[in-house]
Amino acid sequence: QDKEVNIAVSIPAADHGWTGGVVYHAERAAKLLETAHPGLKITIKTSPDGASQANALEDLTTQGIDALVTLPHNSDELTDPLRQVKEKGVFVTVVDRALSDPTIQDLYVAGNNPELGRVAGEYLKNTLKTGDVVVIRGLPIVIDEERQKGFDDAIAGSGIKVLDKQFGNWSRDDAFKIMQDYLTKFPKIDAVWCQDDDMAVGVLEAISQAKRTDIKMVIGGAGMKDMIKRVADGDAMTPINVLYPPSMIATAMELTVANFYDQVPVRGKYILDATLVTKENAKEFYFPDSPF
Amino acid sequence: MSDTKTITDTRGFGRKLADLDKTAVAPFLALAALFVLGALVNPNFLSIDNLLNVLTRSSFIAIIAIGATFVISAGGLDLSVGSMAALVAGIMILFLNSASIDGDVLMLAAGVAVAIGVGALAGLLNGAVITIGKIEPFIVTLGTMAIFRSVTVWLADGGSIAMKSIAMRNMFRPVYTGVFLGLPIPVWIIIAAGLLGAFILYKTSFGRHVIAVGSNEDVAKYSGIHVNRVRAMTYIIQGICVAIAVVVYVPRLGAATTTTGMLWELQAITAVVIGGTALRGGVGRIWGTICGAFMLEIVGNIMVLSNIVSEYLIGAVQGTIIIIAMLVQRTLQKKK
Amino acid sequence: MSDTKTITDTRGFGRKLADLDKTAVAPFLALAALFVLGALVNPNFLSIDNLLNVLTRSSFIAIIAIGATFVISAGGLDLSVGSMAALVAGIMILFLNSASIDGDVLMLAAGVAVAIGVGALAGLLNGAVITIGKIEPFIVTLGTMAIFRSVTVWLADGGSIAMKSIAMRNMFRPVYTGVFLGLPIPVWIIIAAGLLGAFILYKTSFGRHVIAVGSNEDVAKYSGIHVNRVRAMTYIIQGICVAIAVVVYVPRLGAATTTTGMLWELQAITAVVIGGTALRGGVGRIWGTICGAFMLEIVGNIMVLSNIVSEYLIGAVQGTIIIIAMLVQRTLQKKK
Amino acid sequence: MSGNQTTRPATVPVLEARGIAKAFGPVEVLTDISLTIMPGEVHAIIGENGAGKSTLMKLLSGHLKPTRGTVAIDGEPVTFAGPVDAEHRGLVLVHQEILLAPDLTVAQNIFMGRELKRGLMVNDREMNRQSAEAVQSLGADIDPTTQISRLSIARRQLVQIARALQVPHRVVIFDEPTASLTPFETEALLKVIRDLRDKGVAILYISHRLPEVGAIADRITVLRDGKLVATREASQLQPVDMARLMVGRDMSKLYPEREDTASRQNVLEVANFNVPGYARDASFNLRKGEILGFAGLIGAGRTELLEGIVGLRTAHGEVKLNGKPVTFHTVRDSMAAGIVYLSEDRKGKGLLLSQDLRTNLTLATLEKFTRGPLIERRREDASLDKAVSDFDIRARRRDLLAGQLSGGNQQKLLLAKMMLLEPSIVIIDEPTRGIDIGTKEQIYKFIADLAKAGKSVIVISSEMQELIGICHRILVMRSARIVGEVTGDAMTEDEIVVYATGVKINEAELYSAGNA
Ligand SMILES: Nc1ncnc2c1ncn2[C@@H]1O[C@H](COP(=O)(O)OP(=O)(O)OP(=O)(O)O)[C@@H](O)[C@H]1O
Ligand SMILES: Nc1ncnc2c1ncn2[C@@H]1O[C@H](COP(=O)(O)OP(=O)(O)OP(=O)(O)O)[C@@H](O)[C@H]1O
Ligand SMILES: [Mg+2]
Ligand SMILES: [Mg+2]
Repeated sequence: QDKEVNIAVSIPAADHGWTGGVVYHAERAAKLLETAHPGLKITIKTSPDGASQANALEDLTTQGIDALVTLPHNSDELTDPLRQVKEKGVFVTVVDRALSDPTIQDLYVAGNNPELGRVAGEYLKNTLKTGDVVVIRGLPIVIDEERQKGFDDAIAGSGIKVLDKQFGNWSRDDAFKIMQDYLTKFPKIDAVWCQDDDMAVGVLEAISQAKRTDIKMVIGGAGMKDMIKRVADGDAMTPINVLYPPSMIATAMELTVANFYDQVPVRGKYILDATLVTKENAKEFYFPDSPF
Repeated sequence: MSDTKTITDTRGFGRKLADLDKTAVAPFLALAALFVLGALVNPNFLSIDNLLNVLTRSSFIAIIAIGATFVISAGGLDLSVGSMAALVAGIMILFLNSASIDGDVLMLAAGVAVAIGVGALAGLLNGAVITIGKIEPFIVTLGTMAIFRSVTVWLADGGSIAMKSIAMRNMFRPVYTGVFLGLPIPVWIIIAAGLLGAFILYKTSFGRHVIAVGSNEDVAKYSGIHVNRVRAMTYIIQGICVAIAVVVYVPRLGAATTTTGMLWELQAITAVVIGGTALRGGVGRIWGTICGAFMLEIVGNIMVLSNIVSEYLIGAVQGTIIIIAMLVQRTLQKKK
Repeated sequence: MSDTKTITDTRGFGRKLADLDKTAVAPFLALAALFVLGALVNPNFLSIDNLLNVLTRSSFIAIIAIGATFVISAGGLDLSVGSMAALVAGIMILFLNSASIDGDVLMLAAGVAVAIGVGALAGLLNGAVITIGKIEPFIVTLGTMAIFRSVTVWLADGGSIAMKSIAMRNMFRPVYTGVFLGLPIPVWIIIAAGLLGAFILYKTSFGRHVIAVGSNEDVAKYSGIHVNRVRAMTYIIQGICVAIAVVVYVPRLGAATTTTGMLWELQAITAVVIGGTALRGGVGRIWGTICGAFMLEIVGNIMVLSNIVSEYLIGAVQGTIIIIAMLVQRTLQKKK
Repeated sequence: MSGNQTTRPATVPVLEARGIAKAFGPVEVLTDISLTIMPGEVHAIIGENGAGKSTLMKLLSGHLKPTRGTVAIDGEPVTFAGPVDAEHRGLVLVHQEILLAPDLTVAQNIFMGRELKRGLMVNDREMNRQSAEAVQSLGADIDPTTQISRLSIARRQLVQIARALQVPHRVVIFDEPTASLTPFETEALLKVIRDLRDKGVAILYISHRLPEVGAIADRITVLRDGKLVATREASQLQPVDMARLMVGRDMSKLYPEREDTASRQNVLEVANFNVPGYARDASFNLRKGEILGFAGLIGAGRTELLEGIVGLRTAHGEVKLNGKPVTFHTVRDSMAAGIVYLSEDRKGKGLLLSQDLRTNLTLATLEKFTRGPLIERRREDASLDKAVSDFDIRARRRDLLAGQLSGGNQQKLLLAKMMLLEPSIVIIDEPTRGIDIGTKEQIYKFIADLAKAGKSVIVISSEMQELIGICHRILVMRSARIVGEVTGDAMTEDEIVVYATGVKINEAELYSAGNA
């Protein structure tokens, strides 16, 4: 058990709620895994953007590592830098965002972005049947695009009509503003879909301030603890949530460590469900100590 | 000689009025142009509710930008205000959550005091490093911007810092949502901060010193003004303004997150410049600044209310409108 | 009389030599201090591989900052460089993907030409609005920053723009990864850009005019210098530098995304200021700027190599180091 | 004096003003000026501060556009597109204020916009060489690679003149070129001007030093309140006549009767005072009621020594005020102790050019105009009214910016500003630089009155005549040291010059002649 293994973890910096959760779970998992395996050394590095993540990858490999677990900012940008890591003989685990060249990744732990959009869309289609929906997107990046596409596909041909889409930059404040303006612009809105729970917080506040009663529900995503709690409490405005747990980084780290310490080689693709959280199962996904 | 003087004096007065008109009024005319644009884009734009929403939303930037007017008039610059807002909000909420004082009202009052104290200290830090270290404000405040942001993230453990007590939250919320004499409380706070800022800048000797330092540091020094002290003081005022903005901000969502205050520095500086204050210092226009902050928020509002542009291109339209607004303002100023 | 002169003159000369030393050398001494810090933090830091990696990486900011040295020396400011880089990269890749010319080499050459053309045009846009519209560069380039970013997002349809042809990608990659005479190609490009920049700024009359405009615009105007033309030209040079940086950047990551170049403007300005160029204009130090860009990248590298601070606090440490580096530099400069 | 009017050929005037007028807003500052300047003549323009001399020069050189009337060159009416256009036609103006780029070197400024090139590159070596020569021909020795910001005002003035003369020219307009020069440099400049004239160049020359005008001019035009009073042959005008035409009354004597107001009591004692780099081991006393002069050549360190004493520069040494040792860490300290210093650099350090008169006047004494935290605008305005009449500040409008005042009136405003501090010791650096003769008389009287009222005054001046005229005692500085003291009958120019240069007067004359 005292085999020496160096694992590097490269993730985005904590620039909004969800990435903050990723950093939290990575650091927690690192501590647990290191205590479990005395020879194991895990280095976590965060980067604010794709280019600096490429830098961090270079720096980490220079130090000599056995495995890399990474949640890339952007798969298009980081495919080449990861290929170089791979060429040095490092075991590469990719989380959440699949590379454009899948041969590079030994292990892929996938959060399923299109699925997150699809599950939310399906729910709206099935519960509302018809209705006017406004959407608050995140930032114009690939994840956002995938979620949006999943959503659009799910509601295609149904009675759900999207009135408007705007970017809320994964920020509560921006989502608050946009929602206020939506409320001014549209006399009747049936539901709101936000791509992220952080933004849903702002949306709910804007609605409650305007005292509008036409909005039946706000669907968020990612499973932030406050939102899960609302679901569990049976808040009518937030009947469901769609899981997209930042803890997927911990899962990936555990699997990667297992590859070195357990006898079974771990390879391939692990797809996490975009689980639909309802009042019934919400308790299972509520972690009051998590920062996200 | 003396009769020449009398004649020219009255004439001079008329001209002065005209001058004053053009430079001070220009931002307000640009604002009026935005109103027309907004009304064309969506009739709802002119509804009282919408305008009050926008005005209320502009309060953070407006209040921060009042502080920035001081800093910039004195020839400085502060890029750290956004991060500082996040930090002050975070510490204020952590303090409120500590529930160390009995009685929610007292606790809230203490929280506000803590916020203002932290803001003033953060401002002092900026001011001290800039004046004692003699380093460009750009570099110092870019550095403290990173520092304040990261300390906030660290305090929040990468997530967010939310007010725990529901009771306190409900008591605090009216600071953002409340209405007094038909106007939202934040609007009253803008007015109060504007009046106080204008009073300090235009009517007190400290304000005169700020303008003197910004227009020629040597002259200020030779006139016996403590240049460093004045300069540091403007950063402290900036810090206090940030704290006031935070006191309006926190009750809105009851939390500080890692994105709180992101890019506020650019918005505040833009508001100041659009309001007619020159970045090189020596001029300060408090009311223009407030008007500038309002303009920025209106541009965003018009974008959401309009249906014309793809959401991808909104930034481009927004950027263009701001440049055009500035162009309109400059053209009006020049026509003397 | 004559002996008085000799005395003062020699004093003047000695002083001047010392001045030159101190101001020009200060950034390099600060860099040396960072080297010591790096070596203490991690012995791997001083490995040739690591240093070359860092040097190579600093090439984008270094090249952009050379352009920014021109803009800032002339008393201007360009906040749009980051977005401009994203736009130029996006258009360049879209052009390469169009495969409209036979032969990959030709196509690549054409791609580079397109990049430089787009960069120059974007710079011209900034320069024209600033000089003709007489608007503060801060506002104009903040506006074009939003515009360029948004157009990139729109071109990328909210996602990213990647080079399609694997063959072309492989052919292009050595521009970033290749080594020539022991030094990576990007380092050669920095050297070339630095030499050219220094030549233009120090040895041509255009360079002289840039400094003159930044030092005192009125004097420049009375001296028959076409102030607007010079100023606009600095923005065009900035655009071309951005394009060159993109030519080095694209082969590295093979894609332009909506976040490409985010915050590069702040880094470029920081590199310029740390390098000894004053933000008020009238001074320009090309080699100092390059040294500044290298310092920024080293600070980031040290952060990754060290294991001391929590990830959340890295920004704070980074900000502090930059302020301290600047302080070291200023102290060295002042010790005359 | 000059006596070569005969060399002036009767041809067409090279430059001519035909009924030109200029108004700023509603205020007309120049009315119907007609003037001819012939090739090979030195035409002097004199007038009180604010009479409109600089404005007229700016009209003639394309910096301003006339509201009425035309400018003609060689008899042809012209409209200048701007100053550069005028330069292309051979008209150059040496501005009254310093217009140089502070971050560039002497040579870079002299050749700005007209850089000499070798291939693609600027030819710095050649430009430096020519600049050194150009400056040397003006009697100065300035390293051409020095940054302008490191030069004293006087040296900047010389660079500015050198710069103008480097442009191919047919008409050179000098707007108070000698205001900040010492007699040495003045003499060298006058020699240069004579040479130019002999080459057929037309010269327009403005100065408030009337003897100098008499010495150099062929014709003299007098302006008063924006109107042309007279144009005369110089030989027909003595300085007293000039003064009368300018001021409109008789100017019998310039200096007030010297009264022995100096008491025995020392108010200020300075010992072993050092300002690193500028002044070494300075020791002197100032008595109550005394007017003490500081003479010396440019760069002698007078300004720096006194700036060091009042706390404006890092310095060390003993200073005793009324017998008690004091240390002034900042100017505020010395102001509080009743010492004020008026800078020689009124544009750079004296006044906020972009602010109005009121703001400038009260800047150093705001606490006197506040009640609680509030500035009382009305008291400020009253104070401005008083200053305008006490100091005879000629501002045609009260809302002018300080930068829009004529040069002399700026000096008066600065004086008024510092006097509000009610000091007991006043240090005035170059008090009458650029001041007209009528006002000079007022300032001298003002200084004498201060002394009479028991205050002490230190006057730093490069005009030896004025020091001799008003001071009780004169200290002379050379290369950072106080090298001599002259009092009573020994206060003559010759004596001062001996100390100031360290050589006998005839040698000095030799030097300045050989240099030009
Ligand atoms: N830009 C301006 N706007 C308004 N008034 C001006 C402006 N420039 C000059 N003046 C006024 O024009 C008048 C003439 O000024 P000018 O500078 O020509 O005087 P001057 O004869 O050169 O005086 P001095 O001997 O003090 O230099 C003054 O009353 C001055 O205040
Ligand atoms: N030889 C020199 N080389 C460079 N700079 C010089 C030289 N001599 C003097 N200076 C500059 O000139 C200034 C000091 O001269 P300044 O003329 O002000 O002294 P001063 O005796 O007060 O002169 P003034 O006679 O004008 O009152 C300083 O700023 C100094 O940098
Ligand atoms: Mg004048
Ligand atoms: Mg002096």
